[in-house]
Amino acid sequence: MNTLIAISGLGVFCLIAEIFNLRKLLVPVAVLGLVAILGLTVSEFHTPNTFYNNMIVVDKFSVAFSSLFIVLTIFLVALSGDFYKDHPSKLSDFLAIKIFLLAGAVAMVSFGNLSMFFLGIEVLSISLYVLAASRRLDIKSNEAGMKYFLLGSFASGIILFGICLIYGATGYFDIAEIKDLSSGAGIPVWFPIGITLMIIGMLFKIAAAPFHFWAPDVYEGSPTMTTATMSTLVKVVAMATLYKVLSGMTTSLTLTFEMVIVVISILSMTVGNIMALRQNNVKRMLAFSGISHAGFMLMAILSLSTAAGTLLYYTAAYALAGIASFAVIIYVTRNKDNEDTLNFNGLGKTHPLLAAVLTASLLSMAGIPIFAGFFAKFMLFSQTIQAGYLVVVIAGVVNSIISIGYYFKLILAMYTKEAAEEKQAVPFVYYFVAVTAILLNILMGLYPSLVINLLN
Amino acid sequence: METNLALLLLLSPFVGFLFNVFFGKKVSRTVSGAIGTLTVIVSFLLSICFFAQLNQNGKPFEISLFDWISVHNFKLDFGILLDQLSLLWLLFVTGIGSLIHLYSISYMHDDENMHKFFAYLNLFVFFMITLVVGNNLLVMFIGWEGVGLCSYLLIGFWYKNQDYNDAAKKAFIMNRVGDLGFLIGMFVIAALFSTLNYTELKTAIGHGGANAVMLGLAALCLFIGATGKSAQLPLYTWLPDAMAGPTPVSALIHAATMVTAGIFMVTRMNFLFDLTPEIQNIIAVVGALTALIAASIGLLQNDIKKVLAYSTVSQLGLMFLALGFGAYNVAVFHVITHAFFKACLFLGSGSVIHGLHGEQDMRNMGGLRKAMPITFWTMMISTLAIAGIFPFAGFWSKDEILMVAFEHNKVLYVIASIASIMTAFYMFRLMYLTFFREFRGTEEQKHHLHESPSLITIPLIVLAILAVIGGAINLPGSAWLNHFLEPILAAKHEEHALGTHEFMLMGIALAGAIVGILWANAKYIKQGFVPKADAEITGFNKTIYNKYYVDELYTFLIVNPINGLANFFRTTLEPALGKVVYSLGTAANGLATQGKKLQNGNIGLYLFAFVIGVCAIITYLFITHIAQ
Amino acid sequence: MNNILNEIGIENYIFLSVLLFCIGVFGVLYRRNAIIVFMSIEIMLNAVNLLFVAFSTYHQDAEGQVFVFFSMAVAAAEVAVGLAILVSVFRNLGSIDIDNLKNLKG
Amino acid sequence: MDVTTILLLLLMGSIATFLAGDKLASKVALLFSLGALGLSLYLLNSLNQGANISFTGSWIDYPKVALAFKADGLAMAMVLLTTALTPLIILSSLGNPFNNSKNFYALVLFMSFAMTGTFLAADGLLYYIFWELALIPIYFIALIWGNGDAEDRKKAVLKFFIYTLGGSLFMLIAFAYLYSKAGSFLLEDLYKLDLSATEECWIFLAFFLAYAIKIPIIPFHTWQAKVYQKAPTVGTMLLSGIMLKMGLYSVIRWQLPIAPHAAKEYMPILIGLSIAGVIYGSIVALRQKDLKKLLAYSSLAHVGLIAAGCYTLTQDGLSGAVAQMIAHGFVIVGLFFAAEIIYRRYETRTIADMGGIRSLTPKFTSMFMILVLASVALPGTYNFVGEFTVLYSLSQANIWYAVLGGTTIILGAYYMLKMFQNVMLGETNAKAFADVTTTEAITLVAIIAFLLFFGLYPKPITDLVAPSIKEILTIINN
Repeated sequence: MNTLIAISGLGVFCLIAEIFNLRKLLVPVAVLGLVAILGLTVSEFHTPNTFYNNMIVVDKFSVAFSSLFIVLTIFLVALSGDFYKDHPSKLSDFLAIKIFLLAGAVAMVSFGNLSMFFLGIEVLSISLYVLAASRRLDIKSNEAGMKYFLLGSFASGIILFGICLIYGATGYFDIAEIKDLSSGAGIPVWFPIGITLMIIGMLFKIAAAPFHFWAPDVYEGSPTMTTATMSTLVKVVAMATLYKVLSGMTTSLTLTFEMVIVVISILSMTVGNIMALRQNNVKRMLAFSGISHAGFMLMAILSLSTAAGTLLYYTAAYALAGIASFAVIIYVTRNKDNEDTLNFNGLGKTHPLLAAVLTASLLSMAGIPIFAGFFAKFMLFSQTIQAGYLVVVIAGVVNSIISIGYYFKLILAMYTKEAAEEKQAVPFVYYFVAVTAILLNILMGLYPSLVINLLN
Repeated sequence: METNLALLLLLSPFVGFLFNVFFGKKVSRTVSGAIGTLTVIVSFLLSICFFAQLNQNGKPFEISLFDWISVHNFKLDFGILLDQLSLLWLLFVTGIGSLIHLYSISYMHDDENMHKFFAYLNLFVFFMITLVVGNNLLVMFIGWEGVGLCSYLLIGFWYKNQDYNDAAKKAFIMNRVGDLGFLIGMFVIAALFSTLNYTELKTAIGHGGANAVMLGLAALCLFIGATGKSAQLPLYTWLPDAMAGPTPVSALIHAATMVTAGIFMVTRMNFLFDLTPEIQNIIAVVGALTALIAASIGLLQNDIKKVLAYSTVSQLGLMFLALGFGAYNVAVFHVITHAFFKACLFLGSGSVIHGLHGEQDMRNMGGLRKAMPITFWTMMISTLAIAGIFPFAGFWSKDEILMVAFEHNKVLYVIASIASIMTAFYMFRLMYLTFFREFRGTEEQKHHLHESPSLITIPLIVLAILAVIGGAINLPGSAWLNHFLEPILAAKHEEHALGTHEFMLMGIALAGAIVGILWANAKYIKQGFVPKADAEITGFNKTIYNKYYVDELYTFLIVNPINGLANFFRTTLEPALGKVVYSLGTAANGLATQGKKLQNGNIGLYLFAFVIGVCAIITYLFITHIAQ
Repeated sequence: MNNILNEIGIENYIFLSVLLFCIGVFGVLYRRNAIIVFMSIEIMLNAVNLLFVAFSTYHQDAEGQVFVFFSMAVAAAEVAVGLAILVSVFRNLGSIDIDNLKNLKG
Repeated sequence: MDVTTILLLLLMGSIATFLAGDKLASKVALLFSLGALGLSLYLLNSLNQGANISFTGSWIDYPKVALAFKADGLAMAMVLLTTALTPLIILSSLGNPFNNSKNFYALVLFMSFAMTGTFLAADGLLYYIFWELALIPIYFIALIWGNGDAEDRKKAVLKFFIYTLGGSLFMLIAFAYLYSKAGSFLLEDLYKLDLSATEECWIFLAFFLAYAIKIPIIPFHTWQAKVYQKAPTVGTMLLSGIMLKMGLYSVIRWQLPIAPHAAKEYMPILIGLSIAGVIYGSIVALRQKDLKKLLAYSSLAHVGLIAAGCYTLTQDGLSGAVAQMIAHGFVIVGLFFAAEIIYRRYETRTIADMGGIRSLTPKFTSMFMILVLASVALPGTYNFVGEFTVLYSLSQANIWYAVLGGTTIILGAYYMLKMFQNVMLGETNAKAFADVTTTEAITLVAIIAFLLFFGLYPKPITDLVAPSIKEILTIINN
């Protein structure tokens, strides 16, 4: 709870700072503030608690994920300083929006009541609409914003309908109560429909097939900074929320529903990986890879009761790798008009460190050992096998093989092609973010217990 | 003490090898040659010592040096066994070896790589000794492959000529075919008796009870090995080509010693072969046929060394004939006498070639009797010996073989006799064309005609003497050799009481030889016939002259198909297999291109897909819900 | 007090709002003018709001009605942002036909 | 003092090399690799004195993964193979200059670290991790420092990476499944597991896919020749000398004991495939125009024989296979180095462009000759010991296996001698050919000495591996 308040406070501060013209301080203060909030959050880890008669429920799950979100936001905020340096007047707005977005995110994982959930998801979405369309004069950005907005609000409508049906069926918005009733007899037929609709809404947010179409376009059109936010923070948030919704409101999934998940998971992996093969735009490629990762993460749903830790690990691994790679991508494409792979030619020679980081993060996404990505995948696999869905695992493996194809396309470009322009100085912050993120990732790879044990 | 001596006997040539490899280039050619020769002489002397000792106490000397290979059911040690058989072989291997080394000092003196030559020669002697003295089949196999290697190195000694290299390669590979047989044979034996040590094997097989079929298989495989090394059908074709090597090599390796390894091995394993009569029959038949075919090819060859090569093959055939009848001692007898006169013949031909500066075609020789008398007389003696004229060495040994053949199988006897008549013919043909009538070479060759230096002639003389008296070691009646070999041979070989039909057979053999000689005489002395140029040879002669086209046949049946297959694999199958893997990738890419069409940027479509998804899921849930 | 639902019955409300919702969905799918699409989405949301109220009466508690205020507020905010985006699209493209937004694809 | 020290040393070596900078890189790398060799020899000694040099520590408690390194005779033999070849390979590479060599040598050491780990790991997941780790460095070595047309190379290397990774991912599934059964990845726990017939068969196949691609057994070999050809010779040596042996070693250590019944059931097919590989490889090698490709196919043939030996599931088969692994490791490195020596002088790998070198370079010729003879398993070389034992075990299983497998000694002699003749013999080559330099000579002599010594006295190695093989066989047979 304090986290939520503190974050909102920080957001407000960012807005006020603009009035007092403290732009210079903005980014450092925001980062420090977030670090402080991170500390605050972590301190709550061992004291589960509820606020405002169950509007907010702070438990290990919410704290763990909130901390992850905050960490990611720290990285994103740190990068924004350089990213928006061309129009400093907007800096405070963007920072504020990002931080409010974080507030929404935290609300989404720590809700105890569907109204809180709805508010959280809307805060998140609306801030994202703004960020997506934030490059006002860029038609691509506009289009991205428009697409995201239309589909997003459509999805919100569906979610709302779902909530409504659940309320109708149970008469409660409080998920604890709902959970109790859900198992009981005589529950009206529209209760499962309501749940399903909510889930579909979340599936849209994590861009799982067939609700994924928006992702590539929006990722490509939005400013790279926003893309980074979407593909790391938002995806993780949506996934965590989906998990919380399901585990929070139902005692156990029906077999039929698990079949739906299986199909969607396999579909997303395959579509994502196959489509990514022929992309030349890096952001678009990562969008598709994100879709496939969504498919992987959906495996966690199949072993609902035990997968929390694994999910946390996977999301963390994925998001950190994503941050690291986006730090590089933002740097490389910051004064280009497109994000074509060509821009990465010869990066290995001009900026060996950046190239190395990007390579590492791609390897992590591909699931090569010692990078966290490997363990993430492996644990999902073994859990899914224990849950008895070998099919999904095999599909997953086949897909990881395919995924090598496009991840390595980028690596090949960096190391075998000749550089177009000679190297220029890199602002320290890029190195900082990229290296820290990837080091965290590798650390997780070497000591997976650090993260997994949090929720087991 | 004995152990050290034995080791010295074994390693002395190896030392020579090492010396010539590392310092041969530094010292003068004569020195390197001398060292090479001395090391072999040392082994020779040591063999004599051991021989003498054996004659005194009569018990073989066996030691195991160290454990070598061990597999689950037995251990193989690296051991030495000096018994009657191995010592006999040692004596003439090292003895003739020393002579030929001596010969080579002068023969190879003008070759820049003389030290290499001696290195290889020493290495060969070393491996040959290993082959002979090993106390189990696997050690023999080391020597077996080792001598093969040396023959490869020496045939291809003039490595700048790719034809020679091809000949060398051919020799090695054909030997390898045999070696595979040898290996399999060893495997079978090891599986049956879980040992490869001769003495243990002898007792083990003596107990009997082993599966006859497996025994037969083992014997057959070993014999295949022998056909490779000893140039029998169907693997004999490498030996004539092996004449590409320097003449001393042909004398030492491809006439006197290495090619007799097969006979050595069969004699070693006589206790095995005695139990497998079918295989013995095969051996006999193969031997006889080889003798006949090789002899018939020899009739028309014009290259002096080729003639000798084919005569070697046919003589080896006769030896195998004897082996086939279980007359191992007879075979050994012929091996020894053959070693004497064939070595002499080769060295003689070498001396001729030396005299004519590398000319090998008999059509360009003739009338050398005056120019090089020693060479002539020594060669003449050996020729008489090989033709089987009384009382030269060859007479006794060959006659024994024929007698044995006569006892066991009349058909083979006839074949063998025909072969030896042919032998007499082509050997005298060789003599006449080379030494009689007038010289047919170029003028400036005629000028330089001269007798070879003494280093060449001395070995000739020694060998000639041996070719005369060599028969003494196993004269009917005394038959020292038979008694000497008795401990080795499992089955007792019955004595020939010199009865009437023995004498009759001797007479027939002698008569046959003389027929052959007269025939040659009539053709090449009386008519003065000189073989035609290759182009003019026609009809069946042509077939014979081209060795019945056996090489061409092998090329057509085996070599070409393999190469064709190789080409097919390389150019077709490999890429195809590669494509299979790639095709998966291309398929995925194809899907992607289709997918891109679906992702057409139309919001309406996206929304539609969304709604479809929702409906699909809801309906599915409903259907299943109702189904429950 | 006699509850109006006892006369009409909750299911009719549900049917009505589902109907409205579907009309909204159809509008979103069918129309190409961005404004109209917005409106259709609003119809969807309001259909839900109606249902909320109905349910809250049915369950005899106010939470549902409170929630309606939430959703209205949210919808309002959403539309505000949406319109802002729409304006900038119109400024760049000169039209608000969503079929013209096809630059991002593949 | 346990085996982890070797791993640490190699890892530190890799880092140190990276930090040392391009000037010193090669020397530092050489130093560390020699250190590793010394260390492993010392450990071997203490193992022979009965000390326990294995190491087990906990790493991840969920899922239960332990840092377990089992150093029995077999593992130590392979570790020694790695640590002995690495310095030789580095030594051999001193002749050719690499740009930013610090990365290069760091990768080389890192790879040998990963491979050592693979040989030592006694915990499924740990093993798998090392297994995959070994793939990354070779990928970059081949990609960045490779030769030939870049596009072609990229294709070949990417195919190699995807192909091998694909294979091993199925092994990963197998491990995940085994874990779900055993609740641990520890080798002994997996050995204890008794699986149903169908389970075993699937597990076996999953492993087989991984290993068949790595070894490679036909028809999974298509990546091999091209990668060997394109990779820098150092990479080729690492691949053919050590990495292939990872697959074969894993067959002995993991595949057979975990799924013995399946192994017994499929034995004819497996041996058949392997022997088919022997013949196929030899025949394809006959007509190769590129020296490195020819050697690649020859090594395909040899590993085929080794694999056949492994799948006989007999004492002889396994120990012979191990002997042959080591022997082949050394000889193939030597041969590739010979090819490299020629390349350094003539800038070509096409056999047709060579010939007539012998008269120019007696030393090199003799060494090359000996290597050729070793690779055709002439008695007296260690290769013969291995080949003999393997063929013997095959003949015990079925005489025809031995006959067909034995064709390698004929075909092998054929293509190797043909190659030697076309490369070295014939009319003296017009181009000058400097005889071997000191470092080159040292490398070759070391290899040859090893092969000859153990060819005459293989007992030490045999005795080293025999106990562990017995142990494995007991597990297989009950």
